[in-house]
Amino acid sequence: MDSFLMGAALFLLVNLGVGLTRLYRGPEPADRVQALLLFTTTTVAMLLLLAHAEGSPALIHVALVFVMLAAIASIAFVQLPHRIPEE
Amino acid sequence: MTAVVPLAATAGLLFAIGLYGMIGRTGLIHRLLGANIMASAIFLFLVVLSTRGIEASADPVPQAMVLTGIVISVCITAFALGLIRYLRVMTGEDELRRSTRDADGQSADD
Amino acid sequence: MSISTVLTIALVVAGCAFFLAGTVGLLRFPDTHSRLHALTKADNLGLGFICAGLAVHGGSVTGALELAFVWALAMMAATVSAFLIARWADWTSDQ
Amino acid sequence: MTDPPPLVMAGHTALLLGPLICGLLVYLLPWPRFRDAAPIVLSAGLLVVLWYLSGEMLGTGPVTLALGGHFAPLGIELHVDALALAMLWLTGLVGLAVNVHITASVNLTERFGPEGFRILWLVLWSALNALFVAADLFNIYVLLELSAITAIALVAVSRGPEAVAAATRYLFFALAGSLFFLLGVALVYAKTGLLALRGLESLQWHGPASVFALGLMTLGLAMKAALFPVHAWLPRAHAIAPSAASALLSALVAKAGVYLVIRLWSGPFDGHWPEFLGQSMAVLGAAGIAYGSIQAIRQSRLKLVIAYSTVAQLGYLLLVLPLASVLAWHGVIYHALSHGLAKAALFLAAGNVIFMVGNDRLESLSRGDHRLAGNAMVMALAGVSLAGLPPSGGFIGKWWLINAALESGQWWWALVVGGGGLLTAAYVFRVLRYAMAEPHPDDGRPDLPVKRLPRRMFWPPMLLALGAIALGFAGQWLVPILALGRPGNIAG
Amino acid sequence: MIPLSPVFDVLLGLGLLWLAWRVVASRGRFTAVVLFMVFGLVMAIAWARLGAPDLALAEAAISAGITGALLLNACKAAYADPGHPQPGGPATPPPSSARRWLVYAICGGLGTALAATMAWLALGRPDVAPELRDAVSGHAVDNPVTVILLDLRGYDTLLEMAVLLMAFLGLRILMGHRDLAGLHPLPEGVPSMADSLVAMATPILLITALYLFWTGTEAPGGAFQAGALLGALGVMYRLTGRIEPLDHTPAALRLGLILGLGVFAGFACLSLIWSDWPLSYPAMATAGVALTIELAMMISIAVTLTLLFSGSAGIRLARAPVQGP
Repeated sequence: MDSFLMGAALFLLVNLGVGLTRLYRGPEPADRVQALLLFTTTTVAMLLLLAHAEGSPALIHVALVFVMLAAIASIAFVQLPHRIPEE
Repeated sequence: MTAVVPLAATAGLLFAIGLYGMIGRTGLIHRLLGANIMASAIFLFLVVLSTRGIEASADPVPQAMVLTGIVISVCITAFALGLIRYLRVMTGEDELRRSTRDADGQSADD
Repeated sequence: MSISTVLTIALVVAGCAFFLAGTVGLLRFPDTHSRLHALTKADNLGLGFICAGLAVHGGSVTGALELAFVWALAMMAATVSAFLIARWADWTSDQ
Repeated sequence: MTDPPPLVMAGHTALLLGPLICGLLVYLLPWPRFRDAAPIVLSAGLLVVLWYLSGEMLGTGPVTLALGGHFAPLGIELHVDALALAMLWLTGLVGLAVNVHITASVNLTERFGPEGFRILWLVLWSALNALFVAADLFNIYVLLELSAITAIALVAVSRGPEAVAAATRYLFFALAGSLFFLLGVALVYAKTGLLALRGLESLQWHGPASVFALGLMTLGLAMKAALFPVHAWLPRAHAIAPSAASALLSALVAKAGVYLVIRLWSGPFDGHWPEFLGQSMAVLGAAGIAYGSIQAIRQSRLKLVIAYSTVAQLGYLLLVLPLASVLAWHGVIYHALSHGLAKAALFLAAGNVIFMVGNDRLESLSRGDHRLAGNAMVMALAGVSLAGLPPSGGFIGKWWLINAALESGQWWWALVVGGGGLLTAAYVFRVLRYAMAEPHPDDGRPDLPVKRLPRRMFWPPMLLALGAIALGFAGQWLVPILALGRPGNIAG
Repeated sequence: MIPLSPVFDVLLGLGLLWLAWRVVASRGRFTAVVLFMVFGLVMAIAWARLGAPDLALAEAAISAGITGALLLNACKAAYADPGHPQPGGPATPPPSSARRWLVYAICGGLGTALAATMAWLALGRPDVAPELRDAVSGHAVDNPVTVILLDLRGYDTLLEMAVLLMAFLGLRILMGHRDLAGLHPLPEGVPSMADSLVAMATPILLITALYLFWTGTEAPGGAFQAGALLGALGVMYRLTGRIEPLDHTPAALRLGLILGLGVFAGFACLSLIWSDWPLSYPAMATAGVALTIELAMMISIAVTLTLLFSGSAGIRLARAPVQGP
């Protein structure tokens, strides 16, 4: 069972890696931040899986902290000016 | 634990990548991010050192060192971002000039 | 193989499938808005299924509550974030 | 291990935490009078404490202390020997002078300047005291970061884009330096599982890993200390900082980096490095002496001359690595002490020039105004010690270094010391020539009135310069103290 | 069948390397910052894999809550601040190709050497000293990391609190530059939705922080994680305009800023009364004293991080939260 959960976490990691190309390619800043949000959720899911696979309940708190602070990135992001010169 | 060798090697390469960001780029934000990556690389190595297999408990000293290091690096980052921002407002530049002329400013006790 | 194991596997696999769908959407959809659409639904459903699967796996009520809490918070954060980003992106495309 | 008497422990606690707590009080209670008086009272008290501790150490020899009662490998140890004691004295003396000087010199119209300056400096003082007695690698890393961030903030007390640019440049060097140092520490920990210097000294772990770690740590410390190839930040930062801060940075902060290099090379890493590495470190030091001195001769502003002089003078300290004899050890301690006093005096005097004349261009020194004369005297006295002319502390230090070089048959280092002295004399006398020159009769500049110098700004550098000279007479008397706790590779 | 965890670790390492490379090589500032935030996420997974939940917690709170917001704010400042260009020619010319190759050579050589050395050293890492194991396991505080931070290496922690305070005072010195008064990042038009999210998140964050603080003595967590989480709450408040910047530091804030350092330093001096050494805990009340120090540190960390983000001399609660469109 643990190795199944580990496998699921591995799948999510690969998933994240594939998604990174969007983050890198953009083109809009909004796309990059969206990708960041997707990665936050993925990371949370991976942490939950690892918490059960490795029997380390503290990792659930880590996931909780990420979830609670996920909004900070988007709130800070939407305060950027709408024209970002370099992108 | 199996994570030891790949992650230790990763730490070494990460440090070099961060160093590239720090000395190979001119934009100050990029250089600062490079420094942060260098710090993360060292932290990663220290945590790899702290692992001790499944049955034995980890060595707490490197973990405490990393916790201290994380807080210090966030402090330095905040201070550096402040300096970078003031530098930009005052000179309109995001990088340090590589000029060799004498600093012509006045010190504060004039 | 007990029924809870089967259920866990099914739920976690479903969750992973949703994450995969989210990533495919992120990569393949043509513009920012449709990507946003795809994302917020897919990844939060995925997280929900994984939480459910792990709750079954853990088998304790407090553990399940904790997972439900994580999921609920994630939903809230995702809703607000999607709204904010969509509005921001709208502004950009209007200009 | 016998515990030291409680009073010794209390004295060291006062040295480590006294300035810091004083800084916190100043921050909490920012009344101008308290703000001015508290650091002066504190520094006087700490000098008394140092006097007591020196007396005790003469009886007991070097002391090892454990914070929280946890000796290595559990906790953090402190180690106080003659070199550390000399640096503590230097910090105390320069600190007292600076504390008096800033009551008149740091710009009072700034909103946060006077207060912020004091807090930063007091915490920096704590960090320096702790660095000089530190005997734990990770502790040294944290202290390096603390001293760097306060030092950079002190540079940023000056206003204007040049000051912010200098502070930013300093920050990036310091950041890279501390990361390299921390990387070295991590490698040491990976190899030995130890952080305490005492534990490392007694462990046999020679090998490529230890040389690699030593190299990384030395590179990091060199960046902090602005040793020759990685010195680019120092002149600008030290020239633009408020002069009181420049005095601290040049006399103490930069020196702390070299101090740690010597500590590591001669303490826990003694015998790990092949002979040629020691020689090449000294070659870098010699290159620094040549480069710094030549740059100092070429500058047109007083503070830049003094700042480049720091790059040069720090190079001498590295000569102890290849020489490694009792005489060289004493010479290096002596040089560090007298350079610290003289350099602090010079920077404070430069601050006085800026205060009186409004800028620090060398031509401004030749005003022929009697108010500048006293200050020129300070610069002359400090310059004599810096150039190593008898009778001064600088002379004794260089004399011992030359003798040590000749004794060990490495005559080329004697040439370096002598040549460096000549170059130093060249830039010192160049400055003095401006100071002594009659103003050119048809010099078109409108002479602004020279401001009168308050006594609180005149006497601190004067006494520091006199101290640097007086060291020249105290050589024989100080030798028994200098002999306490030499590292293992310095044969007795 | 190949065991899964080595595959996971290798992929994790490759992911970290790729991310780091993209961060330093990306052209745009904003892209680099977002990539760096993802780097923080993946780093937290690495901590989780390496059995360091204390660090994963700290990394989560600091990278998602503080550093990310700080960096995005820096981007904003870079785009928004007009800047007064100085005369004096163009900025740095692009580096020559010789210099570029030199940089590549240095980084490549150092990277290879370090990777080999580190892998070799990590395989042969020494055992934990038995006296350390005894000291940690026999301690009144159960969480080993907390034991190290507060007792065995308490001096480092004290100095780290000083670094925090000095970072703020350094910024404060910069703010003292009169000619630039009023250079604060002001939130503009915060939508009410974000505000209500923050309103809902407040009690949850507070409870989680207090929980982490409380369990810190026996389980992963402690003053740093709790303080960073509260600091992140402060960042949220600042971002949504619930906290306003001030141009001076009120006395209460000053007290909050120095509380952790002051209590720790005061304790170090006081401990000379009951022991020969500074910073040693009284035998009877170790846990209680440790908890008091941690509480003071948590408050200071939270206040300092909020102020560091705010980039202003002081803060106060806004009378009426900003209600945007």
